Amino acid sequence: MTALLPQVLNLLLQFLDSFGFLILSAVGLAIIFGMMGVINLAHGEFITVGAYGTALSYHAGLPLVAAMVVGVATTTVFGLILEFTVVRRLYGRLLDSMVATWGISLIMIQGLRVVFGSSLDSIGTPLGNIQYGTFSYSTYRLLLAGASLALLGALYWMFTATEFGTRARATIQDEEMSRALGVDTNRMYLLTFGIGSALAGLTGALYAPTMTIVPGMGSTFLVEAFVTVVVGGASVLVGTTGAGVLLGAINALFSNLFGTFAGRMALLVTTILIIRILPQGITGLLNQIREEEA
Amino acid sequence: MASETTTGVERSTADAPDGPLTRVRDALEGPNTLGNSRAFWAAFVALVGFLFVYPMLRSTYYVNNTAFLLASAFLGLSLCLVWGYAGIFSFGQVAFYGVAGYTFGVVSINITGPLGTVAGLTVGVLVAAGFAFVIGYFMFYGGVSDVYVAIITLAVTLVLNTFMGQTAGEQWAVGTARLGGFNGMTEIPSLALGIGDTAIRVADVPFYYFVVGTLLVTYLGLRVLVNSDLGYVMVGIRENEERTELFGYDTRRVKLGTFTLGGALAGFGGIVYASWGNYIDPSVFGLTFAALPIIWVATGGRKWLSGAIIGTFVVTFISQKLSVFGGQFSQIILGALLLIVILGLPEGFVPQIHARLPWLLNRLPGGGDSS
Amino acid sequence: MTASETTTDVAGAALLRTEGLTKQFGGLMAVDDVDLRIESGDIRCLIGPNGAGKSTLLKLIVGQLEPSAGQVFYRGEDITDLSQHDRAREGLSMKFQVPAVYGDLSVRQNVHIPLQREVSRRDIDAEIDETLESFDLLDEAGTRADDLAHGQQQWLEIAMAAALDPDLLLLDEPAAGMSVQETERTAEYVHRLNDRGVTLLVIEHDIDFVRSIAQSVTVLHQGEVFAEGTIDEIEDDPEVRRIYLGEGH
Amino acid sequence: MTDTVLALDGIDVSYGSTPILRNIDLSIEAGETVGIMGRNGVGKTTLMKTVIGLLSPTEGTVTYQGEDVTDLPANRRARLGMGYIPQGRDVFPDLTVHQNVRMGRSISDHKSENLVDRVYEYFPRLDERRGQKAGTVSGGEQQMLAIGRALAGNPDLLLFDEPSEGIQPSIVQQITADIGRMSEELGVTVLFVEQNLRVIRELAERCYVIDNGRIETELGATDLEDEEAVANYLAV
Repeated sequence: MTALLPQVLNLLLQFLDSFGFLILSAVGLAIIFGMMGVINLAHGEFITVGAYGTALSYHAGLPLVAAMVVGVATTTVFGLILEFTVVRRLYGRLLDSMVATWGISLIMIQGLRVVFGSSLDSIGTPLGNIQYGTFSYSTYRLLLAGASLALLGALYWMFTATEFGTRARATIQDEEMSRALGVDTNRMYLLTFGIGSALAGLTGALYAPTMTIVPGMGSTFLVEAFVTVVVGGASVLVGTTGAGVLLGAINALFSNLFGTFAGRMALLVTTILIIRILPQGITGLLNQIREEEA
Repeated sequence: MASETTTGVERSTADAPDGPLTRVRDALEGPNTLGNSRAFWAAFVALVGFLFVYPMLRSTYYVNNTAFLLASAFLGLSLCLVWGYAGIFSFGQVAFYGVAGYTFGVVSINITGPLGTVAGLTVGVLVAAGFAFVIGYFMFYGGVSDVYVAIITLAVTLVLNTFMGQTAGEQWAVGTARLGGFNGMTEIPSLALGIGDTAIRVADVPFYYFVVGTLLVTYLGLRVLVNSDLGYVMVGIRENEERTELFGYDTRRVKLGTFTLGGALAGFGGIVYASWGNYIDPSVFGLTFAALPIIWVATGGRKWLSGAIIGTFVVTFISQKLSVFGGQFSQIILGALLLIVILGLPEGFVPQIHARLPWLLNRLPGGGDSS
Repeated sequence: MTASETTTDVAGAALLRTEGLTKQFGGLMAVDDVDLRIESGDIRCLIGPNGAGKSTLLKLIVGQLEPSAGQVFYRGEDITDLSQHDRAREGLSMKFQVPAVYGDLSVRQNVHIPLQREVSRRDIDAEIDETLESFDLLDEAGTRADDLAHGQQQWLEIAMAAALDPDLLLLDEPAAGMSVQETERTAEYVHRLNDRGVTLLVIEHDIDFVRSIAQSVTVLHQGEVFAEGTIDEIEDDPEVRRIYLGEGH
Repeated sequence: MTDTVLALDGIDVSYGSTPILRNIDLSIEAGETVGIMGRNGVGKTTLMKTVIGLLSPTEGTVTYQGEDVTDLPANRRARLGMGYIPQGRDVFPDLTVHQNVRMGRSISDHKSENLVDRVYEYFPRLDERRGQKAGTVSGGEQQMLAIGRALAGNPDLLLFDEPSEGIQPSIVQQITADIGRMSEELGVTVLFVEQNLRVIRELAERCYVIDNGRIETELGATDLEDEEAVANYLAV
C-alpha cells in the first residue's frame, strides 16, 4: 500500500502536466479551426511569438506577469494583422489555408532567427519544486495545469454567458441567418482569429519560463495541438477538453510505464484508432449520443 | 486557364490511324496532362537529349548536383499523383520516403555487395508501399476526410521523427546497421545494379543516368496512368467524390490504390536519396522537410505531372541558390513564394505559362506552332 | 402486407420496390413508412409540397442516405445494404437537384468518366460524341462544365447519368430554373430515354412538365405517400389540391 | 413626404448563369401587410433574400425608407430595422430559446427600445422553454421563436418567408393570428411570401403573384376575396 501511493500520486501529477500541455497547446488552434474552418499551420509560431514577447520584455526588466501580458498582446496584434492581410482570403479554402499558413510559419521562424539570433536567454522556471518521497515536481508546471482548467472555465463562460459568445456561436451555427440579424460576420471572424491568436500567445507566455526559447520551439506544441484537435473534433470546448483528458491519461500512463517516447507513440496510436472509429472525433460521438436520445 | 483543361485532344499525326505511333500517343495523351502536341513532344525529345549529353558538358560536381535536383522529382510526383490527381492531401509523403530510405540502408548494410542494394531497393519500395497501404486503409475505409488525412499523415511523419531521433543507443541496430538517432544512419552503400562482379556501381555519372532514366520512365508511365480510365476516375474523385461513387466506382479502393502507389514512388525517391548521399537521418521526417513537397507541387501546379516536376526542380534550384547567395533569408523568400502562389496563382505557375505559351510563341519572329 | 411477403419477391415483379422505407432526422420523419412500386418501363413522377421528403426518398433509393427502417428492393433483390457504387453497377443512376457536374472539367471529360464504364477505349470518342449529340451538347464539348448555362448543366448531368446505360434513372427536378422552351426540350430527352428502355422516377414541381412526361404520379406529403394515380386523377383529387393549398388533412 | 417603406425597382437576380428573378418592381407603404404568392420554385425565397441583402441583384435598386440600400450587406440592413424570418425557421439549434430571442436585438440598434419581454407576452409557450436548446423544441415552437427573434428587435419591416411551411394546420392558424395582431399593435409593416391559400387570404391586404421569376399580376383586396381565382395561381 505505502509503495503504491507515491506511484499513483506521481501518475496523477504526470496526468495533470500532460493535460495542461495538451489543452494549452490546442485551445487556440481549436477555436480557429472549430469556428472558422481554417487550419493554422503557423499556430506553433504564434505560440513562439508569445514566448518571445514575454522573454524579451522580461529581459528588458518587466516583472514576469507583466512580461506575459506583453507576450499575449504582441501575439494578438500579430494575429489580427495576419487575418486582415492573408487569412481573410482563405475562408472556405481549407487546404489552401494550410499551405498558406505553412508559408507564414516558414517566414516567421526564419524572421525570428534573423532578428533575434538563434536563441534568447532563458527565463528560468519560477516557484521551485514540490518534493514527495523520491519524486520531485515543478510547482510551476502544476500551476500550468491549473491555468488550463481556469482557461477552459473562462472560455466556457465567454461562449455561453456573454453577448460576444452567443454571437460567435450563432455565426458558426448559421452564418447567413446571423448576418440577417445584424451580426457583422467578417468582424466576428476577425475577433475570433484574434482570440485564437491571443490564446496561442498566452500558451507561449506561460511556457516561456520552462523552455529554451528558440525560433523553432513552436513545433514542440504543434503535434500535440493537432492531435488534441483531431481527437476532439469540431466542438471547441467539449471536444478539446475530452481529448485533453483522454490523451493526457494515455500519455501519462505510457510515459510513466515505458518512458516519454512511449507516451508520444501511444498518443499517435490512440489518435489513429479514434479517427478510424470516430471520424468526427469526440464531438461526433457526443452528437451521436444526443441524436439517439432525441 | 480554361483552354488547357478543356480542349479535346487533337490527334493529327503523320502516322497511319491505328499505327503503333498513334497508339503510343493515344496512351500518353489526354486532357489530364499538359503537352499534347507535336511541338511539346519535339521539345520533350530535345530536353531528354540535352539531359543525356549534359554530363559531357559539365563537371562531376554539377552532374551530381543536377542528379540530386532531379531525384527530388520522385517525391514531388508522388504527391502530385496523390494530391493533385486524386485529391488526397497527404502531408506525409516524406514518411514513405524516409521509411524506404532507412529500409534500404538496413538491408544494403546487412547484405553486402550489389545483391544487398538490389534487395534493399526492392524491399524498401515494398515496405513504403505496404506502409502507405496500411495507413491508407485506416484512413479511407474509416471515412477520414480531407483535412484529417493531412493531419494524420503529418502526425505519422512526426512520430517517426521522434522515434528515429531516440535511436542513438547501441541497442538500436538491425543486424549490423545502426539507426544512429539524430546523427542518422551512415555508410549506406551506393546503388549497384546487377549481380556479383558484373554489377554496375551507380554513383556520380552513372547515378545521374540512372536518375534521368528512371525519372523518364516514371513520368511516361504516370502519363499513361493518369490518361487511362483509372486516371479519369482519380480526377473524378478529386472534383467530386460523391458523384464519382454514384457512377459505380469504388472510390475508397481507388484512393487506397493511388495512395499506395504514391507511397511506393515516394519510397523510391527516398532510396535514391539515401544511396546518393550514403546517409539518411530523422530530419527526413521533420516538419520542415514534410512541407517541402507541398511547396514544390503547389508552386509548379499540383494538377499536372509536368507542373510537379518543373515546380520541384525550380524551387529546389532556387532554394539551393538562395542558401548560397540569400543566406539567412532563403526560408523567408521560400515562405513568401508559397504565400504568393497560393494567394495569386492557386493553380501554380506551370499551367499559367502553358496557357500563355501560344501567345508567347506567336510573339516570336516567324510565329510558331500554337497547339 | 404480411411478413411472409416481405421476404419473397416474385421474379419479374416491380423493377423497384420500397417497403416501409423510413428516414428520421432527429425528431423529424422526413420519409415515413413509404411503400413505392415502380414497374419496368414506367415514367413515374413524384410530387408534393415543399418538405414532403421527395429528395430524401431518392437519396435513400440510390444509397446516399441510410434508412432508419425499411428496405429497398431492386429487381426483387434486397439492395438496402448495398453501397452506392454497387447500386450504380446494378443499373441505378441519378441526377441531383443542384447539378453535380465536375465543374472544372470539360463537358467531354464529364461524359468520359461515366461512359468509360460501358465503352472500350477504342470507341469512347465516338460514343462521347454520340451522347453529347443526343443532348445537343456537342458544340460545347470543350467548354468547362462550370461555364455552361444552367439548362445545359442540367442536361449534361442527365447525359452523364444516362451514359451509364441505366435501367432506372432518378431525376431530381430536371427542369428547375428552365425556360418554357428548355423545359419542353427536357421532356423530349426524358421520352427519348424512356423509348430506349430506361425506367424513370422524376421529382418535379412544374405541373405542365409532369403532364408532358408522366404515366403515373405519386404524391408525397409529410413523408408519407398521400395519393397515387394518373395525372388526371391526381389533379382532380380535392384532397391533393388541399394539401397543396396548405390546408392539411 | 413619402411613406413608402420598401421599394424594389427593376430587380434582376441570378444564381451563377441562371436568372431567377427578372425585372421585379414592387413597393410597400408603411403599416401595410403585403403577400407574395406563387408555386414552389418560382423565386419567392430569392426575392426575400434580395430584400434583406443575403443576395445581390445583378440589376435594379432596393430602396428602404427612402434610402438606397442596394449595396449594403445584410447585417447593415438588419440594423436599419429589417426583421427576417427565413423559410425553415433557421433558429440557432445549440443556443437556448432565450439566447435566440436576444440575438434579434441588434435590429433595434437604431431605436431606444427593444421588445424582448413583449416576445414572451405574445408567445407564452416560448417563456416556458426559455432555457431549452432551440434545436430541441417542436417545429411550431421554432416558428414562434423565429418570429419572436425578429420581433425582439422592434423591426419596422418584417420579412416573412413561408410562415406555414412544414407546420401543423392548427399552429398555422395561431401563428397567422399572431402576425395579424402584431402588425396591428406594433404598426410593423409586413412582407410575406406564401403558397398557403388560407394564410394569404387571412393576412394580406394585397398580394403580388410571381411565376417564372416575374411578377405576373397584383391582386387587391377584392380580388383576394375570390377564392377560386386565387387558388388557380397556386394549385397543381
